[in-house]
Amino acid sequence: MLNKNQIAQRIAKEVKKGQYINLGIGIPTLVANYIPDNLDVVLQSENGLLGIGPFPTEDQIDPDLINAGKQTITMVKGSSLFSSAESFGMIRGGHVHLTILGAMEVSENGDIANWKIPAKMVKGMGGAMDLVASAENIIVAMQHCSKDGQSKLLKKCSLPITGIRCVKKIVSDLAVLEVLPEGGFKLLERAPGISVEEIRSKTEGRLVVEGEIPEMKFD
Amino acid sequence: MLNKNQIAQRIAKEVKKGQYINLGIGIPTLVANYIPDNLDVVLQSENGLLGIGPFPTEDQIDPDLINAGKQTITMVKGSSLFSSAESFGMIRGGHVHLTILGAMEVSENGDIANWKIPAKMVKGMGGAMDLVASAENIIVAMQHCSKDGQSKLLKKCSLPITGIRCVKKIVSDLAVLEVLPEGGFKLLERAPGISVEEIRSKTEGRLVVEGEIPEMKFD
Amino acid sequence: MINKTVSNAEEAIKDIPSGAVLMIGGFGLSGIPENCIAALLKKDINGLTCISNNAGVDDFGIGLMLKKSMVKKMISSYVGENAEFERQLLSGELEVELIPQGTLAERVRAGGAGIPAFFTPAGVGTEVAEGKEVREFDGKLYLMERWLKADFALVKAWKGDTAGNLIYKGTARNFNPMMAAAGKITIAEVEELVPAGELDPNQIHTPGIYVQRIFQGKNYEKRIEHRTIREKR
Amino acid sequence: MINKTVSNAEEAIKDIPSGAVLMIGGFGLSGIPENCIAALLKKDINGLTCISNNAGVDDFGIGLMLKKSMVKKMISSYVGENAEFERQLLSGELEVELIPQGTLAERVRAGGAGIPAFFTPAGVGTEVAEGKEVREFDGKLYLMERWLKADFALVKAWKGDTAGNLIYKGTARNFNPMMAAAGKITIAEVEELVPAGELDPNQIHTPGIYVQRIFQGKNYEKRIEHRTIREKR
Repeated sequence: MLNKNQIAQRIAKEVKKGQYINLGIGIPTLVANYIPDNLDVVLQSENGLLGIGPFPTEDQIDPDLINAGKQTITMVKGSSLFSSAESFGMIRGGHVHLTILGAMEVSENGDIANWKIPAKMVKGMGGAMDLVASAENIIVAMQHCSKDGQSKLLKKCSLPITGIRCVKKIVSDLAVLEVLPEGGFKLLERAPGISVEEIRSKTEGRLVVEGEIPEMKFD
Repeated sequence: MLNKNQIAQRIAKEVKKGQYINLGIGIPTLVANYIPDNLDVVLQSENGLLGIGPFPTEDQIDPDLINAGKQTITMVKGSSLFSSAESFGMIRGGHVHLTILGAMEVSENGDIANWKIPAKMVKGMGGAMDLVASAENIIVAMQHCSKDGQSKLLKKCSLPITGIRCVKKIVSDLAVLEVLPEGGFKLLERAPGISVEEIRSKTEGRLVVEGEIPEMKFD
Repeated sequence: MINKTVSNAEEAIKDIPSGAVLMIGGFGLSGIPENCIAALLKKDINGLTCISNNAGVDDFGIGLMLKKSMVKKMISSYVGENAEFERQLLSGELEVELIPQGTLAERVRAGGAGIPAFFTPAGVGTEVAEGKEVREFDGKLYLMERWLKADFALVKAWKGDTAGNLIYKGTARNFNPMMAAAGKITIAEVEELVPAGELDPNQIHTPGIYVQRIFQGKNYEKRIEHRTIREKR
Repeated sequence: MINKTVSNAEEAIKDIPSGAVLMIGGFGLSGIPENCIAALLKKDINGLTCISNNAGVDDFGIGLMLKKSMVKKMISSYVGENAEFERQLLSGELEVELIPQGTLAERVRAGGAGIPAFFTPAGVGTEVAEGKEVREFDGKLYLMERWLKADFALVKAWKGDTAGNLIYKGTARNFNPMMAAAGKITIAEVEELVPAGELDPNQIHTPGIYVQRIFQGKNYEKRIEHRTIREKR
């Protein structure tokens, strides 16, 4: 079973040279730690920055420079700053190549739920609905099951959804899966030591298994 | 009968303190010469400038600084530069208080025609359609009649129109007129030496004359 | 150019009445009009509608206005990090309209730019789409969204001049430029106010035409929500 | 950050084929991509659709492309000052779509920002409204207008960096920022190209994300259409 850092590390392998990427809060933020420098990717922060750098040192802290998770950050060379309207213009206009975000549930047709638990959590969707409706490639980082063992990869989401038919790939603590255009989770890789059978038993939605399923490799 | 400069001079009296104003090409451009400095007005150029200054001296000329008529200009203190989208956002959003532009024809309900003569002139509407559809106050500078003596203040425009029910006031070479909300040209002032009768004979649309009509005064 | 300077926050906000619709700039606690909010807290008004991406934290920003029960309705995209907010919402004291962040930004931009409605893909198929027109363009579904405007927009900039021109700093820009354009009366507070002519016209983020009142704020706290640092190497 | 530099205009435009839809920045002759246009003139292509506010003059800018009959269709707001243009139009050689300038700017902006359609009051009741949906919002009539996109956008900036970030100068900004965002492939030519990191992130007009290729142009003529001066006092 992968830990959060391993999920992030595995997702980092999906990143391609020169991409502009939006990383959600939580595990997705950790992905930045595993993207090789030579890929020259640019991280977008939807509150108005292209070119997120590492967290600041104590003497670099600037309250006027935060990411979408409200954490203090720095800028890399070649950064640009802009308004929220411009930022979501970029997102909606398809200029951001890849969005990586967390999910509470994903359905077998690619619907995602990650913003609301009725009568329990009412924080709001932030930029998630814009991101999932707009990005050409959406990868989800999530736990395969809830704490009480219920599958989160479902036939149909039970929670209010954030967007429809948008998730392309899922990296969970158990597996890497592709959401097929015709519906269904196609199993691509298993976490080390996890069997296809275990993944099948923990996936409520239609699981597609073709041929031998390799174990993930970490460098 | 007013000459072009006198029309501009008369229109300048309509300007109020602190207004943001868009001046069209031709006579409207001349209005700037007659606006007192202490009114603190700001002239907008729809190609991306607030704060048009006087024409440049020979050594101030900058090809990257032109007005909407493509003339070289300067900037006053407190100017700002922006894109065409921002500029028309300003116009459409009602932030520009006053638009002064020329017209070929105006109808008694305030329609204006100033962009096209079928099969003869096909230059395009430029920003005129946006301006007349958006500004809260539109004043037209025009000749009362065509060269062959036909009235240009009509019941209905004969040329393709630029905008509907938008003109609030007209300053022609013969008169100052208000376009009434219910339709009709209300005569406010006569050019020096021009009789009400002459204005009536040269106005095809409904002319409303109430009481004594004063002559325009020039300082 | 007309001088839009007022002496301080109290004077700037003195005519904001109960029931007004306000836009308040900022993202999280970054770029919020601290001085205006402090002045509002001293006024005896309520029933306000606040359009703001976030709702502050319990003891800072709009959170303080919520505590004083000045706010009737919040229009926001994300309102976590605020226990008092959650309490008022669950008890029904506070009305809340949650809007996708990009849609919020664009609706405010539309309000300032005279665009009464536009189409966006955000929220299609979700509860955000309820009651809204859905339309297909080039094979994809979109929702029609309306403009947002405000009686007063309260924005915070880094530098400003007496003509109302504004320059923001870092990610404190966020919603401020669109809100400046969408307020019937826009009040700008700046860290440094200079005479007209001292800012480079080519570097202005918000042209002065949008700003009706401007003043130099003081004692900026600029609270940090999540102080994250790394060790110096 | 990825380096988007190409060596010159010829390399930048080498894959623009006949029949392509181009956006070309500029207002009048100000802020036009002179180097790209010169390189296009050397290519044997035609059937182009050009989206540009103006069509140049007879012997400069897009006017030169018209003379070479490379253009099938112009989408513009104002095309005066161009005799060859008028001849081709009246003879039926050239297809022309005239659009109100603000609508053109907003349609291009919408193309870059993923807004497939929006409503504007410009053109209501005129021939521009023909075939378009008219809709009332808050008592006023508006037209629905669609986004515009291009296969290639050719823009001109003052300064740029290798990451594609652009800064324009004066009123040469005009349509360039929106076009930069609305091009599938955006080619930027700049008067001065600097390494990434040398431009102030707070002063960037066009973020590099929109720009696929950038090069330092040369021999800018910057022709003035109406040279107006006053006497020195």
